[in-house]
Amino acid sequence: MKGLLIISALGIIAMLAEIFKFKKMLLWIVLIGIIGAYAATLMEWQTGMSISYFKDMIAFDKPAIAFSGIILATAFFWFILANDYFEEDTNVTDHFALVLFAIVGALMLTSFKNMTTLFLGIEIMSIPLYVLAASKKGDIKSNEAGFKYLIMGSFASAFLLFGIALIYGASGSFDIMEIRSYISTQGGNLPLFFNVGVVFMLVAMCFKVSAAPFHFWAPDVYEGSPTLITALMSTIVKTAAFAAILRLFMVAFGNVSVTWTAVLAGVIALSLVIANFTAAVQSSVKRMLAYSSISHAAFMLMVILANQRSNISVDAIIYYSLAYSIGSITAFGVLYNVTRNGNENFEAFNGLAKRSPMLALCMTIAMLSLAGIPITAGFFAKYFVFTTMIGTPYKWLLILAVLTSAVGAYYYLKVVIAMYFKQGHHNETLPVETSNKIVIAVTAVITVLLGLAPAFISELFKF
Amino acid sequence: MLTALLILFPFLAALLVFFTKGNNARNMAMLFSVVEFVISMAAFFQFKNNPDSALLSFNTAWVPSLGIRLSAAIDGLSLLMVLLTTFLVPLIILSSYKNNYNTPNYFYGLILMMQMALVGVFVANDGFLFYVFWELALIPIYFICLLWGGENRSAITFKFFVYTLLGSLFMLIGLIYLYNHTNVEGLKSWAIRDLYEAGRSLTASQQSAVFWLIFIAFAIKMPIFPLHTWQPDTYVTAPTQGTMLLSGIMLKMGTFGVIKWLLPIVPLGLAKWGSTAICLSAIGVVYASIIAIQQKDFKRLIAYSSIAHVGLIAAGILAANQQGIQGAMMQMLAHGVNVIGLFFIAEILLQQTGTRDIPSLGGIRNLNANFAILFLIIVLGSVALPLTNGFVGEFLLINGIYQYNAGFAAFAGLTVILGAVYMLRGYQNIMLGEVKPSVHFGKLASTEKAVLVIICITIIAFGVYPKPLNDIAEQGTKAILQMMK
Amino acid sequence: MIKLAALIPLFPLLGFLINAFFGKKISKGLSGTIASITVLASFIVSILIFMELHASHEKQHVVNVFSWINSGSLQIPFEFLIDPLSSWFLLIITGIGFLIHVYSIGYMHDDEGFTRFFTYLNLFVFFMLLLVLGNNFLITFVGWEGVGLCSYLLIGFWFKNTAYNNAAKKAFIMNRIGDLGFLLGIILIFVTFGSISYTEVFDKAGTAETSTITAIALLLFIGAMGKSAQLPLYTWLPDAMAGPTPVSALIHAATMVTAGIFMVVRANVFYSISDVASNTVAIVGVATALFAATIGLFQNDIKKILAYSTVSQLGLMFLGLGVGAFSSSVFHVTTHAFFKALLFLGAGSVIHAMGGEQDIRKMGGLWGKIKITAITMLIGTLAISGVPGLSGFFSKDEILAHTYEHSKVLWLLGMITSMLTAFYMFRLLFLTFFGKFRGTHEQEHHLHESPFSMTVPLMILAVLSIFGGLLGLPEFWGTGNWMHHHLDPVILRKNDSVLSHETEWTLMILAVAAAAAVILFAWMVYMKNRVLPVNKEEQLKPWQRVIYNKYYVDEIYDFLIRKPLDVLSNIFHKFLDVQLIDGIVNGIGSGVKSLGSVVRLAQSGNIGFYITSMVLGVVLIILLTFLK
Amino acid sequence: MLGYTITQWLFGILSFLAIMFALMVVFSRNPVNSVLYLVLTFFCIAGHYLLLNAQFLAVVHIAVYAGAIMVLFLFVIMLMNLNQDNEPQKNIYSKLIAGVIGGLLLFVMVGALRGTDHLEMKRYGHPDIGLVKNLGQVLFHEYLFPFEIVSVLLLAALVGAIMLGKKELK
Amino acid sequence: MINGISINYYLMLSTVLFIIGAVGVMARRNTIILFMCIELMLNAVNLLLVAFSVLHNDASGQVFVFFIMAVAAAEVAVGLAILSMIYRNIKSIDTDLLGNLKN
Repeated sequence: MKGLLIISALGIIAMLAEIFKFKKMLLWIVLIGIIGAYAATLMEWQTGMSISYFKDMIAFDKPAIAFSGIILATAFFWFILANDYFEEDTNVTDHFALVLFAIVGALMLTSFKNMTTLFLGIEIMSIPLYVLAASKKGDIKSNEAGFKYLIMGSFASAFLLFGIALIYGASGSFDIMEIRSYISTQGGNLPLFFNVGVVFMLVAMCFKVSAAPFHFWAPDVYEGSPTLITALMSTIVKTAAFAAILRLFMVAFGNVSVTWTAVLAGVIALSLVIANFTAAVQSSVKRMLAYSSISHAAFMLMVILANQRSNISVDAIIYYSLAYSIGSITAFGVLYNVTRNGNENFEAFNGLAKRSPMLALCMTIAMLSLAGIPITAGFFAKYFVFTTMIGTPYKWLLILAVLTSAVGAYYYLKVVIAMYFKQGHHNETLPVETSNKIVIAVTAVITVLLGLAPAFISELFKF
Repeated sequence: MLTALLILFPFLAALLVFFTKGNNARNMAMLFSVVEFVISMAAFFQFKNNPDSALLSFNTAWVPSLGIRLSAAIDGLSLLMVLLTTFLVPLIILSSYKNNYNTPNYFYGLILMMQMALVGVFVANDGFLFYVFWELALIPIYFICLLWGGENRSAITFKFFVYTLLGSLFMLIGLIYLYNHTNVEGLKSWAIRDLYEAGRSLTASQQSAVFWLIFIAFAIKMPIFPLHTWQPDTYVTAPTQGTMLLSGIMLKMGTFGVIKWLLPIVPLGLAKWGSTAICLSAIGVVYASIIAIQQKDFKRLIAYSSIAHVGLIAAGILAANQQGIQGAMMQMLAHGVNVIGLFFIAEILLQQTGTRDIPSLGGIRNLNANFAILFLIIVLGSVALPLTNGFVGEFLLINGIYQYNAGFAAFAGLTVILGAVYMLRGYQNIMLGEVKPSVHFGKLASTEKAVLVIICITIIAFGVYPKPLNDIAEQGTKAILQMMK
Repeated sequence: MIKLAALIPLFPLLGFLINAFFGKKISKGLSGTIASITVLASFIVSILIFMELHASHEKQHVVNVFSWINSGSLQIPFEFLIDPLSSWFLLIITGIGFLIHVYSIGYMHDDEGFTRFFTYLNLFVFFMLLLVLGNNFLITFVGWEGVGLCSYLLIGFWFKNTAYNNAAKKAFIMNRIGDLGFLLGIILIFVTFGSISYTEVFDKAGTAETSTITAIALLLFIGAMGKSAQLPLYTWLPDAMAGPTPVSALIHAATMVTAGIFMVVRANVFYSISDVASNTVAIVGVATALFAATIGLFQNDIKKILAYSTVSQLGLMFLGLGVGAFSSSVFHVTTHAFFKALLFLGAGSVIHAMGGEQDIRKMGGLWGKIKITAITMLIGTLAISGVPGLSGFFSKDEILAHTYEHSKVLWLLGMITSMLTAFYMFRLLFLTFFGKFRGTHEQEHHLHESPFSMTVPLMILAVLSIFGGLLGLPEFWGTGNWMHHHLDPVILRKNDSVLSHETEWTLMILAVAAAAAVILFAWMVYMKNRVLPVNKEEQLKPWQRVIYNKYYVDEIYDFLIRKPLDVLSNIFHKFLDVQLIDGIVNGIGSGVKSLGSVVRLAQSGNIGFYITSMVLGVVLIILLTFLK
Repeated sequence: MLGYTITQWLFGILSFLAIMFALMVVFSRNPVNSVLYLVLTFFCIAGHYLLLNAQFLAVVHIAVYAGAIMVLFLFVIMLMNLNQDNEPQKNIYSKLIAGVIGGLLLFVMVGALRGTDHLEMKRYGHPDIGLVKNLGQVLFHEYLFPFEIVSVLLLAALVGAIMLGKKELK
Repeated sequence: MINGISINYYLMLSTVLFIIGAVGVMARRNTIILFMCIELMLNAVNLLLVAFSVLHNDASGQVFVFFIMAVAAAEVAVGLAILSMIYRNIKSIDTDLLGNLKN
């Protein structure tokens, strides 16, 4: 909870930086603030299983703290990457403030206990992102991205709200624990419109994690937004959305899984197919990563589908989020540095191994991780998903996941091939900021370390 | 201890080599691989003295909450495979002495990495660890093929990678399924024994599913008809050292996998589907042999011959009797040595004459008689002439298959004839006859000679006196069969 | 001495190794001498062992060399068996081998591959000795394949000649076809008896079902068909004449090709049990004998004639085996080794004299020029034609007598074969040595007798051809058949003659008369009427042309097997592999891509469309979830 | 009257008007008309709020939506000079599809939401829950955190709108 | 006063309004109208929440409506800011012209 407040305060401090002329120090303040926020969050770990605040509006229980950790860690790396990007830009303070506000929303999504906080969390996270997506003012693509994101996001919010309203209508409460107990007291006699509400919420959440057929915004928005904002969307936003889904569908609606599992299975299958098949024909790396994020979303949704409410599912989704976030930070970090001249196609990566072997190596690690190959974090992430799925009746989904994973390997390797095999137009060394190098290298190392010692993370968040 | 050293040493060596500049990388890699061989010999003698020695195994926790352990041990079967690996890798490195690869540090580093992964696959006693090494072996070879390969390499290695990865993922599913059925005092476990037990507790239909899930991965790796089409292209395109790694050692991952990670797990699945799989293997033997007859590119010819050989090995393994499995083990060793010899010959031909196209070669026997003799010995090993290393395995294999089904044996046994047809045809057209005017062939470099001579000595020595390895293979097979009961 | 049986193959192996590794450093003479001496040493050891065995009561001695292959119940030690059969074959191989080594020193003197030749020859002797010495089927198989390899190497000895190389390859592959049968036979033996050791298997033979025994016997016979050039696997042998002549004499006449006979005799227990198998052997044998003999009538290449004659004689031996006359066949193997080696070496001498010419149409009138060769050749021809008193007469007669006892039809065919044999052999003799010289002046000028190293072996073989018959004088002469007696311990069914002495006498006289008549006829044709073989194929009558072209068997094989295999190979590769299977694999890949290209169209960029799709998704979900 | 209570009449009329105006929002060619129809729709909804005894909400609704948000819309429309009838329209097929899918959605929703008749509002007890006093208590007591955090939301929107709105310095 | 009106009617009314809004978003090209239609959808939800709030005799439903209003205002503010930026760039707010990002 203190973490949430610290981040909110940081956002306001960032706004003030412009006025009080400490822009240069802002990055350091933000980084220290994030560390402080996480330290404050972790302190709450000690005090017990679940701490609720404000009349049960919000609770930092262990999954919440774990997800917050991922979000804050990602944010930490992101700010280092981004500082350089926004440095020339006078808007650095605005950007930082908006991102920090979005993080506040993300943290709320990890810890909400009430539909109100869920809804507000989503909006607090989304609205700054609408702005950020559109933040390249002169670039119509960026404008379009922001616009599409906004319209479709609001549209999805409307569905979310309709769902919430229906659920409220049936249960008479916005509190997820009360909804849970309402479900168990009603047994099998739930009014039909309650179930419709659940499905509407599922649809809205699927939109947020960009699962098919509610994924349409993602590729366009990812492509149009400034690269670093895309990185933000595919890491922090995803993680937060999954934290929310986890809580919503495992805690609140865990007992009506009959209603939503079949739908979810369909959504996953469709996402796997559409995402991987479309990613395979992309010529823009950024767009490819967008589709790949859809496929990863499908993988994480599989854990929800498995719905075992056991630690392994929670573990799995936390680990997956972490692996995916870290891998994405590396990938987007490299992408951002490679595509500074504006070309975001695979050709931009041609000959990168010669121009910057370090970047190429890190990118390779990231790609292998995203493709799920040992000994990277991505492999264990996939492994956990498979493990949770194998006990379910949805074995066909597992086979589909395997088949599409092979397709996934195809497009991730395309990047690797471009870097090592193709001859680039430029041969001079690629200039990369030291700070960026450090972030990219550190995240790549973390990817490998997580792959070598996955126990570390699950031991860390022993549930 | 020794086992851990066998895995760690090439890894550390690879790291060292990565950071070496210039051709020193090659010398260092050579040195390290020889040291690795010495270590494996130590393991060999240790095994001979005391197969249960604590030196030959290690077992520590990795991810305790998931029952994953870093557990590895050398048993008879793995010892043979490890010896094959550690014996071939120095030869493979030595065979590259005439080539000047750019960025040799990466090239040799990757080879050593590959060695690490291969040894890991062979010694792993934990299903998860096995899978990790299995996948890990794919990455160095992918880069070796991609960076130093020939024409059209990106598309071909791509196919290879995706194809094998797909198979592996199915295996992962199968293994996880087994893992899910393990129960060691209420906990799940990845230990191989527990997986065996879990597998055998399944019903016949479940076992069948697991059989296919896991077998597909191995079948692609070997490769078995009709999952083989990645192989000829990849072998032809890969740099020769890569091809040697692929065919000499990596292919054995598949056959090894079937013996250790499939047979004891799903006896009922095997009973139900074994004959189908053997049938495919046997078809592959004849099919690939017939294709090999008309191949123009010598390297492609060997590639197809390799499919034929491995088909026979697979059939023998799936027959699941003493002779079949033991023969497979012996043949795996023999094939490893012979096939890298043949690929090296192809490489020498290409370097000396500028082509591997059989019709445009001819009469090289006139230009270099020693080369002709060495070549011939390797050819004879490959066609499994008695008193060469290929014979022991082939005899036992056909014997094993015969006990399973005489018809399959007679059919697969056609390799005895067809093998002679394509190998002798190739040999004759390349080496014999008058020298073609366009063909030039000089002396062999001393490293080349050394490689070929070592291979030839091995071929004959283990053909005449296979006992040291054969005893281990016999014991290893007995152990596997014991576990299958 | 028997304990030292391993020495016998060891010596030639030693010779092989010395010549292989140091052959280039030592002089030709030394290299040839070493090769010959090693074989001589083996010969001496063989004699000593033979004597010892002959003296001892125990007729089976197993010598263990080392442990070879162990696989569960399958135990295959590297073991030698010394018994009357193997000890006799040892003598033939090392004895004739030695003579041919000596002969080769002269014959190959000017060849650049001199040491290589002796290297191969030593290696051959080594493998041949393994073949006969082995105490289990697999050691025999080792030798069996090994001699096949040496045969391959020696046929293709002059490797620059593509035709020779093809002949070598053909020999190897045809042998391999047989070998597969042999191998499967061995495996069936193991499966049936749990062992492949001779001593154990033959003891247990009675316990197995007859059908199994038949299968084993037939599989083994397939092996024998390949190695001993029987129908339908015989075509390699005439082509094998591409090798240097001593090779033809040693490998393709005296020793290797008789390996099939050896093996059947070794496994006589099976053939005695299975009538089906033994009848098959007899029929294949007689068919081959007759078939090859007819081809021999129209050949003009001196070595080809001898080659077909060899095939024919081998067929005769199998006829003997088929009718149960095992010792008679061994006897014939022995005499055949003598006179056929003699004939080949003589032919070699002729070719040597003619400067490489092999066509008998271009010879003639050599009698005076190369006297020793001519006389020894005459002796050989008389022996093979079954002229009384010479070795061939006795051995052939014994086989025919047993055949008569077995089946009159087979006997008649055998008789015809031997008449044909006599005819073409005398045709060869007359055309080569008598009449006018038909070669070039250069050749005529060059004509000379061969050196001693060549003629001495000829003379020794001539003597053996004359007196070899003493080894197996007919029983009914009351002299006691030594060969029969010697082989008695290794042969299960006793082939005691039940024919009356009168019948035997009649048969013998009939044979003599037939031979005499044929020889006379040949003399009439080629000496008196001076008929010469036509030079052009077109001048032959159609039926003659068919035989002249060897019944087109090679062409038929080409058409039925080789071409289809090549075509099949191309179809498999280009169509099945690349187009179909790989096509499917690649098709999946491009399918993914094209599906991707279709799916990506949904990503139209139009926000209205996106929203519509989302709503459609919701509609479908509700429809499927709640309104089933 | 015809067996219906006055409440029911009011409900019927308001509902009818709301739906009519909503349709007009969608179908008006001129954006200004749409805005005005939307305002009318909001008034109808406010009427419903009154009907439901949510007086405070009704007032706020009018103030916020009709008074603030809709004026904002109008400003923007005027700013961009969009008050014309010749606004480009989607082609007829797109519209048709939209209509059909909308109809389908309606159909399935009606199907899915049926069977709620038993939930009649008979348990209606305190008519004053919609009063400002009551609402304030709930808002500042139970919903304090959301209330506070909405400030972050508004701040973010503010910063965002300003950031986008101000001119690039370069 | 409200007696006699089933919650079902409110449910249906809200649904209809919601769907009209959705159809508007689907069918119109004018961006501003899209925003207005979304507002309409949100209002449908508001109405439903108030109705349920009355049904359950629970004020939290009405409190929720405040939050929705706040969010709607924020969204509109940001949305119109983006719109005006787009207008500055391409002099149009036609959705069909916003199709640069696709496939």
